[in-house]
Amino acid sequence: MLTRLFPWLNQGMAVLRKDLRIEFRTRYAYSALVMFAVTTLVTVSFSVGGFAPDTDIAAALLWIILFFSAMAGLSRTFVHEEETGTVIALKLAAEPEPVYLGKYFFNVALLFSLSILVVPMFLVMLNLDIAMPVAFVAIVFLGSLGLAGASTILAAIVAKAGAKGSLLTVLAFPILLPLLIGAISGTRSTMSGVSMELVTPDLGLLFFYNGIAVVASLLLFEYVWND
Amino acid sequence: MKRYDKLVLLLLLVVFGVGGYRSISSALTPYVTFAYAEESSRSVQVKGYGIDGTIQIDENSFSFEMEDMDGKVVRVFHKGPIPQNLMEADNIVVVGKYADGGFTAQRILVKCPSKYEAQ
Amino acid sequence: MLNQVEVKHLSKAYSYRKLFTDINVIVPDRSVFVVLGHNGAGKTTFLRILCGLIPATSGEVLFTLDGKSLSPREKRAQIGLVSPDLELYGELTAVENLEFFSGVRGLPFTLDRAREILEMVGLKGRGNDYVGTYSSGMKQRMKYAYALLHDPYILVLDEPTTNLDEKGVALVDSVIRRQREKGIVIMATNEPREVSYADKTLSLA
Amino acid sequence: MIWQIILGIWMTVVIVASFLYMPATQGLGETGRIIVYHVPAAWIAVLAYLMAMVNAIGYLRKKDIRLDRQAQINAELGTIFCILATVTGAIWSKGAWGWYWNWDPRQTSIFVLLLIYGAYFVLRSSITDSDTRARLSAVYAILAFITVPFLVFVIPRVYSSLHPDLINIPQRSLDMDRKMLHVFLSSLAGFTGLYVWMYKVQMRLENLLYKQAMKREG
Repeated sequence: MLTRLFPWLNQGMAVLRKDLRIEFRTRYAYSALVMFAVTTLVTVSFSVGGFAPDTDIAAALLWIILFFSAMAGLSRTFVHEEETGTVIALKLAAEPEPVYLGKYFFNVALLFSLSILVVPMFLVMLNLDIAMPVAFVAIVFLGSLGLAGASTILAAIVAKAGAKGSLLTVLAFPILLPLLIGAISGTRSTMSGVSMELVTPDLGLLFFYNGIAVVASLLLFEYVWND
Repeated sequence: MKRYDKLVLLLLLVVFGVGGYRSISSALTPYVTFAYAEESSRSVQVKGYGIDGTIQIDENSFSFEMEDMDGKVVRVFHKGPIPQNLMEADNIVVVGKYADGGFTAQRILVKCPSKYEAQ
Repeated sequence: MLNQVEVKHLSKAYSYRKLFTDINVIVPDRSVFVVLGHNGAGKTTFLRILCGLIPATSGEVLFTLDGKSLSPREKRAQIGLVSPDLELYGELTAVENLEFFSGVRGLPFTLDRAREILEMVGLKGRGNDYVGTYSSGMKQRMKYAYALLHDPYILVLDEPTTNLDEKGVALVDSVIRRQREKGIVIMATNEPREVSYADKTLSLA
Repeated sequence: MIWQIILGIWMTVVIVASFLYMPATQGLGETGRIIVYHVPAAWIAVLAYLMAMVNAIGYLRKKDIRLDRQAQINAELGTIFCILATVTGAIWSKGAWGWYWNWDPRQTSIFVLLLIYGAYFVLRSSITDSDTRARLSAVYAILAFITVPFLVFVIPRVYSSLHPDLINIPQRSLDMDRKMLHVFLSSLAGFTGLYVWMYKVQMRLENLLYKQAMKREG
């Protein structure tokens, strides 16, 4: 396994570098992601009018914004390959697993850069204080990672299905539900401040969800990628 | 992918699956203990059972003592009629907030004994 | 040692429409194999099945190299494809494209190697231009760079001279001749000039 | 034909018996009668979804398009029975706990199950090529079950839920009145028969449509 994992990772990094290069030149996915996040964020901020909402509601709002923004941008790389016809060249040159890994890394990079921008904005615009900053960052980190982990293979499915409108959101929601439940619960706890014991199960859930999503995707990706 | 890679991945899947399964309980079940309710200021669902002979009835409201899953006993206040089978129930769930040593329940759910016997 | 491509009982049907049935061919080492047929006869589909890009309805394609039968993943390393619907990354330069395809195939990449290949396909000096800005003829040449990058044993060409000028056609000639000396060329075409290279032909009705 | 008639009579008898022959339950009162419909519907939903899973894995291994049709039919039947189980469950919950919906783990899990299959049907309807549709929907079904299995099958059984347990675990026995048990088991058998019959009818219909399409295309 290890002897195969390293070539997979190396080739996956080649895919990542290529996608990052294209993204820096076109800002095809990132602009969609950020515009979506900022508009929803401003709407939310306007509607609460500067009052800090309950942590219950704030936690749910944060993940609703992150979830829907992710859905707006994560399928772009696969759709782009299909639309421009580069998918044949890629399919012939690369094995499925490195392609999955490369696209997964790219989506992770995309979501991290989104979170770094959006989460502080969210906290500032809604006047929120975080009682447990370190645990909060860990929750946001693992949550964003999981959003990318489960969505990448779904994005490939959506691209093959002809990239119909909101298909990714529909497909991803039930699969991401355990992750969202854990992330919202963890965010709520770390915002209001509870003992660490109550946050650990949420962190554990997010960690294992990430593992399951990536391993399951690796197992199934070749069936999506190869006709 | 070679058969061997698949086996390794399946094994990893099982490992993560077991881990996830052990950690999901608290995230998914809405039912908590009084200790948790005391710590968090939000509305929660506490599960436990009523203690016989502790019901006190006032106008339009009543209160009773309830033991949660950890064995902690707290008095629960509720406005409205007493639900059927409150004391015979296997389990009850009170939904509300903890404040000043007592629990104010907005609603009470009763789990009936799982015996399917004729009335 | 045995080197050959063997097509066994190959059939393809799209949902309910039959394209071709029971094709049997052996393409020996150092030869050119040409697939003929009018538009829509299934030439492109046949080549794609050969490359392993789409599955056959029944039958199989066996690659034998040094007496050993290749797995689907090993096949990929031995195929170079030029086809009208294959596109390269327009947002990357020619050199970046080659760098990426080397990386993803797990091959070492050097600028010298990229320059050598680009010179061979007649794109000398244009390596740092975006492929998206290329003319259609230059894009076709770039596809040859992509196909020859990993020095494949089998070169699969679908309408090899599309969009090419006289010089380009001469380039294709030399590529085919060179490939025949060390491996196999499989072509789908109706151009008499290219058909004349054929050691073996197959006509799809 | 004879089997359909027997099944029809059987189910009629079960329905009548559930109101007349079966006694009202302790504690639950008259609402307890719904057990005769709720539990078998849930059982068939689980059975059909499980079969759909097996078909999906089988399709990816063998690429036989018939397996995809079987998966689709099983998913459709599973969804019908799952909706029945959800609705009867909500009604029963109103009677027993006083609320239609409480996000009890059992309710959460059945809701997610419905969401997954809702998405599955949306995916199927958005792909026209039958091989691609079969492949992608099989991957989705498997992926959904790998990432959400504890939610659906494990959690409600292990973690605290208000949902009644039919089987008394310490005694490993069914705590049920004899008359009630008769009606309950008959209903279980009847529902299973119903599922098999519906499956066969759907399969025949699908095969006819397939043949017709083959003929049209020559």
